[in-house]
Amino acid sequence: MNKFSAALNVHIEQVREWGQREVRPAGLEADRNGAPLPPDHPYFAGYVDFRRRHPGPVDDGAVPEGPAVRMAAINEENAYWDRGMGVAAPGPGLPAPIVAAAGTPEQREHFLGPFRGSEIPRWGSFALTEPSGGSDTTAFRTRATRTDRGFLLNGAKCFIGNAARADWVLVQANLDPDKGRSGQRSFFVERGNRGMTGIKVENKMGLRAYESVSFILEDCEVPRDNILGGERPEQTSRSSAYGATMGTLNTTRVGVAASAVGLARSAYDEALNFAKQSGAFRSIRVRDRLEAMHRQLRAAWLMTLRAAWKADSRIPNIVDASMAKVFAAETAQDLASAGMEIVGLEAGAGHHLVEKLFRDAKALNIVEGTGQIQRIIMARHLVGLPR
Amino acid sequence: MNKFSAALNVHIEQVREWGQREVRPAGLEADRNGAPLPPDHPYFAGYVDFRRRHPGPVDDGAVPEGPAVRMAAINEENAYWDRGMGVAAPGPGLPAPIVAAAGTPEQREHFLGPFRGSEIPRWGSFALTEPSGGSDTTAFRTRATRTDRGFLLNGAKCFIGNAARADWVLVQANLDPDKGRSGQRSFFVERGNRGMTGIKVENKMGLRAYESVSFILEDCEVPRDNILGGERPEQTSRSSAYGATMGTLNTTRVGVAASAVGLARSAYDEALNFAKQSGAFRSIRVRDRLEAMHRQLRAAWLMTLRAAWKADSRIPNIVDASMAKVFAAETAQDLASAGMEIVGLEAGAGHHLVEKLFRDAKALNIVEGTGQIQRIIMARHLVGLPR
Amino acid sequence: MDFARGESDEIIAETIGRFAADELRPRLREFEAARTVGESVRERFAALGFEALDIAEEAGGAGLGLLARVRTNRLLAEADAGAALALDRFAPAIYVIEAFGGVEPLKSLGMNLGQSDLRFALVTDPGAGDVAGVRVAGHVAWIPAAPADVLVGLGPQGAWVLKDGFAFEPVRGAALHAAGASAVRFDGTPILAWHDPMRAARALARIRIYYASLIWGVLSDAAGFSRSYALDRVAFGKPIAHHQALAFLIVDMYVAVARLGLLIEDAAMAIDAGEGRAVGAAAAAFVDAIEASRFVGPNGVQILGGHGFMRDFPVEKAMRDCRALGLLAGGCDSAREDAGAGLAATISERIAA
Amino acid sequence: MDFARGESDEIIAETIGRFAADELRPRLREFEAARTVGESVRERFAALGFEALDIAEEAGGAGLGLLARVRTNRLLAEADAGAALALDRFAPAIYVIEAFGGVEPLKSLGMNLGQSDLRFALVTDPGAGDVAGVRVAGHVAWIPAAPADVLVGLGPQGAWVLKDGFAFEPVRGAALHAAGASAVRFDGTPILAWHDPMRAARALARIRIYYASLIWGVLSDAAGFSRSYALDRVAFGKPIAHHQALAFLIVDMYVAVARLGLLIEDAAMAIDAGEGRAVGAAAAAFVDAIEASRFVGPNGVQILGGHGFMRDFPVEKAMRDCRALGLLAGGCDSAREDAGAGLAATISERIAA
Repeated sequence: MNKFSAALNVHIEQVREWGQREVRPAGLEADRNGAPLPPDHPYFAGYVDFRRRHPGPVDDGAVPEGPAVRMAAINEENAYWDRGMGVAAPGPGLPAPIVAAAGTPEQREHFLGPFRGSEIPRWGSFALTEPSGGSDTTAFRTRATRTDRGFLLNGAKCFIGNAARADWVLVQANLDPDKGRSGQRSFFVERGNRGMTGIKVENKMGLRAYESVSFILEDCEVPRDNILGGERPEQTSRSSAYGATMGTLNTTRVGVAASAVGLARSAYDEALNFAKQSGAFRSIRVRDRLEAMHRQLRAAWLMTLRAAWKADSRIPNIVDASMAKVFAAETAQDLASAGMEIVGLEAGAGHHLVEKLFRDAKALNIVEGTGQIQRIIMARHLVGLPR
Repeated sequence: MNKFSAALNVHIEQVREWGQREVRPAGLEADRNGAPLPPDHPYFAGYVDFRRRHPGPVDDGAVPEGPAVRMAAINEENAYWDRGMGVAAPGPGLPAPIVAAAGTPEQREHFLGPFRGSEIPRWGSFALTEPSGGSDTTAFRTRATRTDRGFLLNGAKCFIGNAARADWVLVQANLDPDKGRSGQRSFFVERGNRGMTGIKVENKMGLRAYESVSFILEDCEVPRDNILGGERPEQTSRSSAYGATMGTLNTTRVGVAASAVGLARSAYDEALNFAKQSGAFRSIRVRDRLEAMHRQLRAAWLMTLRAAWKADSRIPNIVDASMAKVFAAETAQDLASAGMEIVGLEAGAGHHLVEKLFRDAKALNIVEGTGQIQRIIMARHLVGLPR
Repeated sequence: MDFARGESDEIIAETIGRFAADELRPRLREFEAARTVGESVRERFAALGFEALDIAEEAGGAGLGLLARVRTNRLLAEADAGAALALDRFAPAIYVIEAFGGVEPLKSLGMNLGQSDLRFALVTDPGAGDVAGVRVAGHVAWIPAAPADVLVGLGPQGAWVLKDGFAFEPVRGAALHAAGASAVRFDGTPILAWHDPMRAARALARIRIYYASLIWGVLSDAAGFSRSYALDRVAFGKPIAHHQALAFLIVDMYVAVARLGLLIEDAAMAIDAGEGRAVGAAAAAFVDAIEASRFVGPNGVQILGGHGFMRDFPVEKAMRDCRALGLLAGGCDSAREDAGAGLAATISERIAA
Repeated sequence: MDFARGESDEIIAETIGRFAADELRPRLREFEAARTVGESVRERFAALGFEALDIAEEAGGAGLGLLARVRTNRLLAEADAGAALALDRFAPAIYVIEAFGGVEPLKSLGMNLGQSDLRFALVTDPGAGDVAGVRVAGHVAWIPAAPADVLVGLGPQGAWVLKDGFAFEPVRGAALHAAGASAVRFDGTPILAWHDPMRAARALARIRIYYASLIWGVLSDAAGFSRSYALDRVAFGKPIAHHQALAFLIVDMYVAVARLGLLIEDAAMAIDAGEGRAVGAAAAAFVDAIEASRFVGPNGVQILGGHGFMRDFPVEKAMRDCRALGLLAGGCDSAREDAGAGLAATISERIAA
């Protein structure tokens, strides 16, 4: 079941080869340093080169799998080698589809254009979360006010990926607080804007390979052209289609689920490898633990693939996507923890990969909607839980 | 830790001897019959005789343990032999302390008196639960209305223990619905009252040794003297002390917790015994399962004893009592289920005690406040969860 | 991606689903009391033509494979797992005979699978594996079956088939009463016997998936029924399903059932495709079914509160049925052993590629 | 009933609690970065007089027993488990020496326990148990300790004491950094050595309870800290602790910590009383500590969401510390083995009488 096409496997094989040779050592280096690799680290130039040579299966007509399944397959393999380096990868990142869907033609050209075919590493960034609220977007306090020349942003953001090295950060702020959540708009804050201050790279338990940044917006001035979609965005057919799709199909959570599966698979392989080399595999207890790990891993991957396949098949997948997200994230955590136990004192010494995975894994049940939020989403659909 | 005094152990030993010889066989007989033993079954006369000869440690000044700990110790041992027979035991039962605390002197004499020194089995019964609501007492719909001669009760009750054989049932009904919950009063409905109709002994999964009865109250007339505490109850020092105590100290839940521990211990003993006799004890997997069972059992018993000890020491024990209740009930369920697995096909055949315990155990996480309700009680105290 | 179901899958699902809802579910307690579904129900089911759904065509079946069977089993068990067993006169015993290539020899012995009153039963016999002609003897405390005409014994080393020399004795049974409940004593000379651990393992894999799929159905119903109940039942001013903690429990039960279903279908496909991982995957799915039973079974009752404890509702039966099904096929621990034994080869295996 | 605490218990608890809150907790990350609590903190703790709290009086300790020690450990570990280890220069190594009656021989070898710069460390050596004079050699990947003066090795068969012939090499360490983190290589001739499996088991029981009580403290803090956070943090119009599902999670974490504490104190009392069940009870409590860690550790982080993942809050450290503590004393599986081995005698034992 669920075997990939030969064409997709070619791409996966490229990611694997690159991951083993470059991504994992770079991720370990960043973890040892306790800080992300600097933007001018040769890894990033190498990454840009790799992606130019191997653009991946996203636009490859030869791959029969749909886009969500392709994305899941690539994410899983990437995260197997290092989840943190995956987030640190140069590119417009998370906001890319948002800008592509909701940006004006000029914005798409101005903000996404430089990434196309760029030979040097560039980053984009998306700033949503605030210290006062993670899941509850109604609690967000960042405000935008109109000025003669554009907008003034005031507020604070935290846990923002790659924000300190990005060419621009797409910042969510409320332009019309009276309207509540629907007053929220997005603004491009370009690098060097002096209103973006107090930039601090957070000291995290794990996933130290990418910057999680907090910053303050203090009368941060952005030009009028920097509001996403323009002052009065047209309901373009493209953006409304995007919105309609988002109502019943979700691929973002599936992508995170796939990454969690990759991390979990890595922990499983480390534990099994250690058990076999140390002879612990002969212990019934160790084998039973590995069996439970393998089973949970398999279930997580099947859930993820089914959620992706449904998205590609235009079958509503909201429950599937949330289920895959929370289950895969818990799987990553459980398997890394069980892996610590199997590897034992070698893991305690802090040099073994499984110890890093143990610190990395926890984040996956927090980002992109915590386990609690995913359950709320599922409960809305399964029992009509009121908001 | 937590060894009992020699004096209390004498009482426990009497219960054990009686339990092994009489209670367990009677419980099995009832289960096989799929129905409670009839009130004139010799077991009940024997029980009355046993209690006359061995009144238990409740009023025994020679036992140094406090009343809650004594009760827990005896409940645990009773339930070890058969939880259902414990509920089926003749006596005023659950309403006894309520009547003793809140009844008028005449009511105490009239309704409790016949039980004192009675040589024939008699039962009392307490009717609170309704088909429309278990935990939510505000949803109770049974109404009492005043008449010239007393009160008319209308409504329906379910899961009422021993109600079909009781001399009287103390029925909860609302005399003043405008006042909400505080309009609730209790009424003695005596045997043979023709307004108590549709009496049905429920067909249960387990605990078949006692009657769980549903009935309808249809213009059920009770005399004026049958309202508990009289028409306008005085706040007697005794009843207000009872009420004040109930606010911070709880022993009812501790008593159920102790019964759950007794049932769980029985399941553990059955499983261990089978494992040793069959040779399965040599299996690491079976031994690990027994270890987890034993550990959970021990923790449940220590929780129960601590909650009882706090009650006796007048230390607020609401959280402890709820914790013991839910944890011990879950322990009974878990251990009976694990016991099924260890006993295997012999359990599947339906003749082994552990199979009966598996059916009996589930009720303990439902009666006297479900696991959910206990967690709500604990959450109120731990995080101030609003009602 | 093989998540899609074909048109014939849909037709089978619809037909079986309707039969289960109309013929089985309403008579749940009646079958339980009678300890049989009765001949007329059996005949109506046989008339649907799905009796030998997954048995190879050369053996007289429809040859639709195990995947079709697990989906069918799930639907039948959602109505009544005991009835599902009662309706399958081949029981999983036929998998043993098929694995050892025994359908032809059966015919040569005058047994025709098409014979509608010919019933098979399966027991576990650790000693199975000698060649034909050697007496076998033993006692099995319980199988969820009424007396059968052919008794098949399976052990890790091999299997045997008895036509005589065994006796069924009725027992109370903990659950699955519609299928009957018997202790079996055997002491006879097999008409067929094989020694072949590999084939024995393959037969056991199908048997485990067969029972796991019944558990899947039972748990699917327990989760679904208790969810519906929680939407109807009001406490503290709203449906109990809208109290967040219970909503999360319902979600987690749903996830446990979904997880189990994915593992079962995955293993069934691996068996149908003859993949090397099939034996391990089937054992793992059976373990998962038992673990899911521990969680979903009792919580189905819990959500109904006192009502759940009464036989007026099906959740208490579900709790007993899933627990009892997990005792079959050699039980949990031997499955865990077999699932673990296959792991040495899994390192750096791309999990889904 | 022994649930009551005496007056001296209360005084110890108050003193230790104040020290932990004032001296340890605020400097959590400082100790972690420095990989030591530093001499001045160590001296202030020694000045409180609880250093050798549970060591027998004849050996120069206060002789208050293991129960007092576990309560102390819990309070210290609520602030910082690594610091708790750093403050105990006897580490659990002294239990080995005590179990084998080695305090007198130590003195005769010129080692005085009162010597404030004499530090002990403990390693697990499966080969321990030969008599004195035979060389021992091995390598242990990690212990949460800075270099020590005396190295004690313990295995199932016995134990040894090395004064020379061992080397500490600093390693990163996964957690407990305030205590230091070292790999240890030993190759030398013990000054003392014993072969006695019974005594080895008794020493291991105290060691397990020692580490279990540190886990208890870590989890108690993780549960308590995240509960407070959940009361402060508002989402969707109310404290997140008032969302029912999170309230239930907080309750279940509280129960897990309470359960663990009861089992630890029960085992400590059994050890202090010399009961036969002590070895099994201690092993079981250690297993329980590990199982509770799996549940409470990650959920402490989860309740804080993104903040929990940051080193600005102590919950990520708690998750790492409890996980690392569970790797010590031979780990989970050997404890499970020892806990299970004692069960054969438990049937019809009156559980609490």
